[in-house]
Amino acid sequence: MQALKIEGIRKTFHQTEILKGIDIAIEPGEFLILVGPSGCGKSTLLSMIAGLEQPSSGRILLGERDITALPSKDRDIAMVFQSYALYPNMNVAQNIAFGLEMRKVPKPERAATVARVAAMLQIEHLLERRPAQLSGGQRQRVAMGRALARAPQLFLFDEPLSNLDAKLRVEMRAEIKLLHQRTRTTTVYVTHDQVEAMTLGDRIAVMKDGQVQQFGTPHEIYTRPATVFVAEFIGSPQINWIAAQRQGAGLAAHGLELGLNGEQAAALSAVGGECLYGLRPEALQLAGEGLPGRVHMIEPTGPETYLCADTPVGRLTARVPGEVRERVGDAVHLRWVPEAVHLFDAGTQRRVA
Amino acid sequence: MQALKIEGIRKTFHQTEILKGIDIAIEPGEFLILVGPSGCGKSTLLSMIAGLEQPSSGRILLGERDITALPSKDRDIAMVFQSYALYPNMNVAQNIAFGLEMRKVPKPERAATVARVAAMLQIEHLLERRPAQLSGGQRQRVAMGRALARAPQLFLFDEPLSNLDAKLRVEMRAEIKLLHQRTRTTTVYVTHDQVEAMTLGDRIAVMKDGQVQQFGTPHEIYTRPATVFVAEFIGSPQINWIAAQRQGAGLAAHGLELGLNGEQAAALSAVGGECLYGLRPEALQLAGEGLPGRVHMIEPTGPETYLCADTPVGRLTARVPGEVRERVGDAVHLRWVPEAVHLFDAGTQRRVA
Amino acid sequence: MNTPLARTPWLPKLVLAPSFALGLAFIYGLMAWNGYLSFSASRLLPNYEWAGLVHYQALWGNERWWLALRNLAVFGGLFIGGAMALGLLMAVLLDQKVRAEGALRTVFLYPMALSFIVTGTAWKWILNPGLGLEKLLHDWGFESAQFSWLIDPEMAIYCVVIAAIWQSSGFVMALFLAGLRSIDDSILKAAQVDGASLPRIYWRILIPSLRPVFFSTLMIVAHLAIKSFDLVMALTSGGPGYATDLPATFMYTMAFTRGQIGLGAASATMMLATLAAIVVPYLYSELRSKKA
Amino acid sequence: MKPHRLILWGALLLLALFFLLPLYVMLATAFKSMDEVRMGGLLSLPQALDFGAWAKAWGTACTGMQCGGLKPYFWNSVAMVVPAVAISTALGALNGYVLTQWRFRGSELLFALLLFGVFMPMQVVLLPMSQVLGWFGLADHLGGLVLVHVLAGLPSTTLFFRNYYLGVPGELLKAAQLDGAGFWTFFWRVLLPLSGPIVVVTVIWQFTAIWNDFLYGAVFSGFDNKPITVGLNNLANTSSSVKEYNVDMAGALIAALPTLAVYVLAGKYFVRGLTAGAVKG
Amino acid sequence: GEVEVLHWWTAGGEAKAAQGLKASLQAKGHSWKDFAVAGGGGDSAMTVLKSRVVSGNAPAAAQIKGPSIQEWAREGLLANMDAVAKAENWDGVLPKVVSDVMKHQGQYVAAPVNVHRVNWLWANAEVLKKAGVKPPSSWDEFFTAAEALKKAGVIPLAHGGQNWQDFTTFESVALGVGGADFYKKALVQLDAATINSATMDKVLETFRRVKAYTDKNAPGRDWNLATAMVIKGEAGMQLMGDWAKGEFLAAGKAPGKDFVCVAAPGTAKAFTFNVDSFALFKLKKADAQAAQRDFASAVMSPAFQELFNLNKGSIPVRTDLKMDKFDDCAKLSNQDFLATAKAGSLVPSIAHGMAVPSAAEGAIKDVVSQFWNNDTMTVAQAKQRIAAAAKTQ
Ligand SMILES: Nc1ncnc2c1ncn2[C@@H]1O[C@H](COP(=O)(O)OP(=O)(O)OP(=O)(O)O)[C@@H](O)[C@H]1O
Ligand SMILES: Nc1ncnc2c1ncn2[C@@H]1O[C@H](COP(=O)(O)OP(=O)(O)OP(=O)(O)O)[C@@H](O)[C@H]1O
Ligand SMILES: [Mg+2]
Ligand SMILES: [Mg+2]
Repeated sequence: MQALKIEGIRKTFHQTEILKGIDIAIEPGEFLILVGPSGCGKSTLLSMIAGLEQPSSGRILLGERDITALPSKDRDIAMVFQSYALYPNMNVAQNIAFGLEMRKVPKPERAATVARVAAMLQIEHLLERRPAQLSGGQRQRVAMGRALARAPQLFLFDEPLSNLDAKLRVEMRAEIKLLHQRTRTTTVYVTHDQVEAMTLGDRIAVMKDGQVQQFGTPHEIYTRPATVFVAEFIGSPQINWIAAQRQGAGLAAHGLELGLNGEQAAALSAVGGECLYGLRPEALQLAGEGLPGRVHMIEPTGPETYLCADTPVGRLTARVPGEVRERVGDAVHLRWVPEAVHLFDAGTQRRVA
Repeated sequence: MQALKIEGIRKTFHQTEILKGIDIAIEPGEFLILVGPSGCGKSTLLSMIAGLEQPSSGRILLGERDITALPSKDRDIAMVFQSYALYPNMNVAQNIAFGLEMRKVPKPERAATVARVAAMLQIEHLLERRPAQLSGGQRQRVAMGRALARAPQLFLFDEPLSNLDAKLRVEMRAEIKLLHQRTRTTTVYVTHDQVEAMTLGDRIAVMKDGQVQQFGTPHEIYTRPATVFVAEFIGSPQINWIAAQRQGAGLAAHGLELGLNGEQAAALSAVGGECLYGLRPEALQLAGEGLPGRVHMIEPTGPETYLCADTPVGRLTARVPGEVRERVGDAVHLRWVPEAVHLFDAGTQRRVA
Repeated sequence: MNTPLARTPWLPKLVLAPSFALGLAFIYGLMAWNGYLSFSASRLLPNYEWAGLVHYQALWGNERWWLALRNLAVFGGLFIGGAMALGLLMAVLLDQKVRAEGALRTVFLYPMALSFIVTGTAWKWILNPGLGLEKLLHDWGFESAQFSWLIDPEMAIYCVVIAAIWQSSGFVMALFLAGLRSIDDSILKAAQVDGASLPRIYWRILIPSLRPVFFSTLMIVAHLAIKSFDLVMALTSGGPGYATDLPATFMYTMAFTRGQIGLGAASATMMLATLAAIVVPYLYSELRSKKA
Repeated sequence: MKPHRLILWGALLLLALFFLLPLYVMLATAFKSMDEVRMGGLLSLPQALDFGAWAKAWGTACTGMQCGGLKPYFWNSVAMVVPAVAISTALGALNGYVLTQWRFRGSELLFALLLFGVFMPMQVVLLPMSQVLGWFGLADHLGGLVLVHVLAGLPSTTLFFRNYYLGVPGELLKAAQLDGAGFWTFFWRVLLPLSGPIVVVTVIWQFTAIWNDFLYGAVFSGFDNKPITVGLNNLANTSSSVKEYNVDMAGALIAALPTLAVYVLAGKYFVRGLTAGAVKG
Repeated sequence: GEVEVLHWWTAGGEAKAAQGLKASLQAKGHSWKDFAVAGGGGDSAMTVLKSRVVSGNAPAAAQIKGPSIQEWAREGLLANMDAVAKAENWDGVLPKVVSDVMKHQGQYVAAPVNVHRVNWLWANAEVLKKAGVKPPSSWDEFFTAAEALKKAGVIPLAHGGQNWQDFTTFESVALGVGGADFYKKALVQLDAATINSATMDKVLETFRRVKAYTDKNAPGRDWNLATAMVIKGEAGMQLMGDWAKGEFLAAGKAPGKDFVCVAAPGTAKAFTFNVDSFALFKLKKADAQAAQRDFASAVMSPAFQELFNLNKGSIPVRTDLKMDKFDDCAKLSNQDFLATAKAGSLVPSIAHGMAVPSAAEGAIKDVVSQFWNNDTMTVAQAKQRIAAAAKTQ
């Protein structure tokens, strides 16, 4: 049985098709992450699950029930809105308790829940304030609190941590993870942050222009991106691309042969035209020999350093731990193992191996 | 000669002291980063440099000139506002060109500049749109464009990349860096993002509650944080703390002796009470022996994995490259070298060694 | 507060100066002038001879003045309450995505466009039992129907209230509708997800969120109530008898029809003083909260 | 249709009826002949559309010793209302600009003082204002009347613009200053182009207030610039001879046409303008 | 020169009548500036006049009547017209009661235009015939007739419940019940003893009885709508000034045949007058002063008096004019005017501001209206309050 099943959902706003047939199904207790560039339809999809927009076609099932046409107040769903959507006329405590009140939870129980949630989100001292008196990060935590106060069948989070500073974000992420591990409530979570996506999700759906590009576990998404877009979208600094041509049984770029393993070489035969040879920055190592290059830019970030080098096959960025001795202008050599290579058909943009 | 010198700046809003005496001086062409938690006064300080707010006391010098009382339109400063502050009635091209027009730059030259800046920021296709028709990230780029169109004596950036998605953020960061390397315009830049702070800045000022906690190069800030606050604020995941007591010439926590090098041991003598023994996650390695622990949580982020283990001295997070074989509940050993340790006086919160 | 530096710090003040100087002179100069007249011996025409408190004494003992004040309380209360309630109701109804919203909005709003010189007669006819509604009901066979407030000294003031509400509630509707529309859509969605039904969403969330709009509207409606003059003149001329006299009509009648400018000025001063007592604290709190 | 939609529509239509009734009475009467008015019921439909009353009210009815109908008054009103609305709106915009973007010590107090002025009953003003206008030689002069309307409208226009400009982020002025714009440049190039909605609201408000005003119009206008309300009053308010209700009503509707047109045509922008922040307060 | 004239003659007939005046002045080379403000029986015009005077911009002539002329003159604002008056022998052609009103300290400061008789009773001839009654000539007869009309199913007395209409009825009752002397003492001289006399009780009681024969929808009704009720036969009679005649004529009714005009019950030997007049303001410019004098003389000229009053329904104020062109009602009116002027029963109408200073007049009207509208007020209370109101300064 699936906890949430989205079947062929389409949505058209004023003649523009925003969602072009979305199919996603997750198991009870799973944590689904939606990622994708701004405007790809993530919030729209969440709205439809919550019953705030009607799909133009398609069905949504929650457990066994078809909820496509059910009014949102009868779906047992809690949601954190991207724009917070706090009730401006209520203070923080009332905001958090409102959903419980609507569901006729008795007063003492409501108070206890508010206290628990506030402690978890570190907003106990703000309970009496109105939303207008809060900073952006504080508002976002209240919006979270409003959802977390309930014990719904499904949680929907729309970028719930985007306005917090790094330190707080890490703490909140851990809280969400713990909460999910404890309650095992099925969750759909939208984020821009790769670390959130990778660390929180059981499954990730990468969306682009109203379509799901890839749907899989974080590990699959990172290690076997299905399309050029997914490979580029996940990973920072971005994956390096080398435009490569077939040369005999292998591949070459600017006359240099590019290493492949057996599986990759075998898969190559199916490709007609050019290939994209992708190397994640962490796959590149500085070495005594290998692809020669000249350091173009060095960016130390503290725990690691991004090193950008001009090579015969183009500019490549490497991500190396700690600090580096090299200086801008120095000659370096880059090395990688064929297993770390992501190979794509430049025509179809799909993964070859 | 200093390019920008801030001397004893204080600012009081309605009886609350927001800035409590800031002293910063940077050389011509330097890139200064301001970081600090939300509400610590970063934007207020920028406003004062720009002449948009009057300091309650103190002086600001730009080159040789005392500009404390100079109206902002005579200061030759360009600024990117945290809230964008785009002119809603003008389209993107007009927004970018407005500052040039005010300075009586001839029309063809303005058009050329707009084209150049738009290309750099990837917003050529948006030039005819009004701000209201742009997404958050696009607006932020226009705000950047407005500053970059000019060639001022000083650039001020207030979190200019915060609303971009990861991919775009990396690209923009590189553009800013290249621009700065080319023009060498003195710049003050506020950010929440550690990678930005570390990669862009020549110097970083870490602020807290209206005071500068530490002012130094990124390398100094990261490797020799002056206070507990700085050590915690920079670095993600956050630094691990072990509360330690003096034991003989060394330190111990929960009866376990903690390793120190000679310098640290020597410095210890100055400390009266407890110490905080700080270990950054990347300083911890999984090893066959060392501090024993049990895996509590594993967070793979793709290029690396955060491993959280319960040990006799508390819960410690390690940052290890690639993926790990260990599973939650497994026994592990953690090892580190004393050189990687940051030692703080728990009483004064200041660095010991 | 926002105090940017300017090369010409005097320029903003200079720009403000002429209209404020004129405006304040106009308002307070004339108030002072009026205050002085209330202590003078003015009768048919202004006369600057000092007469002390006689006009206030006369006012104090004038039954018609007390009736006018009582009427203002009744009229003001009902009119302000009624216009706000009806305006809010219409705004909520129109907010339900009705198809003909534009047309209905215009229908509700148009009375604001008409002066009472124009509509007074129509209302007089409609409310007159022998001509208007009552007659219509009789003609339709409801012989026992009675609607004769206009001619009943006890009830005539309520007719004034009805006409006043008719005139102003459309404007109130526009203000509230605008307020409702400017509330972030996602708040409504959040409430739906929280399980609230539509009436509850309005009652618990949307209407309470209109607080600032309530204040602006109150300000506008209150000043309409206090200045209501055309309305009474056109509808009842203060009658039957002087049953529907309001302070504004009282003042006008005394000062201009009866040649008792001093008494009229005294009534105006009393009115302004009462108003100041109500409005000044409100303005104070309003403007203070803006700063924060 | 679902039952609650039915209730909704029922309520809306009832309300619409209540609001339209006086207009119906006026229209029906204006299209009747005088005989029909005398004999027929007030609420009955006219038997035939009789435009006679309209023609008379516009062109030939006597309003004093001239019997030229309302036509000349109509144009007098136009000549008065245009400058009065323009000036009071412009001043309101400037005041609102300074009061929100260039606050100085005491500016809030000044504003509160001015705001109290909206409560001043207009009757109080008549005599002193006449005297003042007399001193300046503006009595019974179009300029004097315009001045009075501008002064009387100043508190409300300032209030409208101030509340609207409160919603303009302060950073905008800062950004413009950094870009090198001064006091006037910011107003012309940035603020004014943003003010469309509030200008609509203010203009409508002022236009109806000034167009419909009778008292000031009667007292401060001169021989050849009396506004239409005075003409209408002379037409409709004679108490000592035969009344022609159909002409009165037609005249009333003619007098109301411009304001009605403004509401019908610009009503949409009115609510939109209010939505855009005029009432956020 | 130019004459600016402030008036409230805005209705068709009046305006046409006044055109003659304008033409005759233009013939003398003057220009006419028309300042008309209608409404409230001249209230609005008075407001405008005050403002104009305060602004130092008084018109040459303004329609002011009754004691108000004295009030304005006392402010020293009116011009002396004795030169014209002497030359044209105004004293000779005007009844003294009228000319006294036009004078301040023995000098003419205003010129009268016309005389309205206020104490008229209008009746629908056919309705009376059906009910089998004659137009009443006393209040007793009135009540008998009213009773008969009531039985016949018509409203006996058409009334408009407005302040001044209430008072029109009241003064007709007072004149009819108390007689001219009582009227003058109580309501013109405001003599406290007379106000408190038993006659006043009778007047008030009668007044209250009259109300019983009006319909309950009267409050707020304009007088002409009341007249229309008589015309349509919904009501039998109306107490109203002679301007009501215009309504009958406009509806195509013939005097004497379709409707009758008689003096209000018991007042055949008396005449409450309402004289319209122009007060003449002091002017600075000599040519304007000349024009003003020509204006005054034109107002009093026989030609204008005749033309104007034919149109207006009133009668000329001059006693030396032929009445050939006038209708029967007007002839009767003129006859009574001349007779009562001699007999001393020509009295000013209070309802129309001819008798009492405006402050006291207003206060008394307030009480009378209250008494009319509020049935719980006793006669004694009313009397006492009228006495108090009469003291208003
Ligand atoms: N009510 C609407 N009317 C018209 N277009 C809409 C509406 N709501 C959303 N859209 C459009 O649909 C597209 C998807 O919007 P959506 O909010 O789902 O994006 P998103 O993926 O959540 O983006 P972000 O990451 O910026 O939040 C956008 O291009 C947006 O402009
Ligand atoms: N105009 C003002 N009036 C009163 N307090 C203000 C004003 N502007 C800023 N503050 C206060 O000053 C403090 C510093 O604000 P500032 O905007 O400089 O913070 P910041 O460091 O830029 O924070 P963030 O990272 O959230 O942008 C905050 O506590 C803020 O509430
Ligand atoms: Mg979204
Ligand atoms: Mg800031």
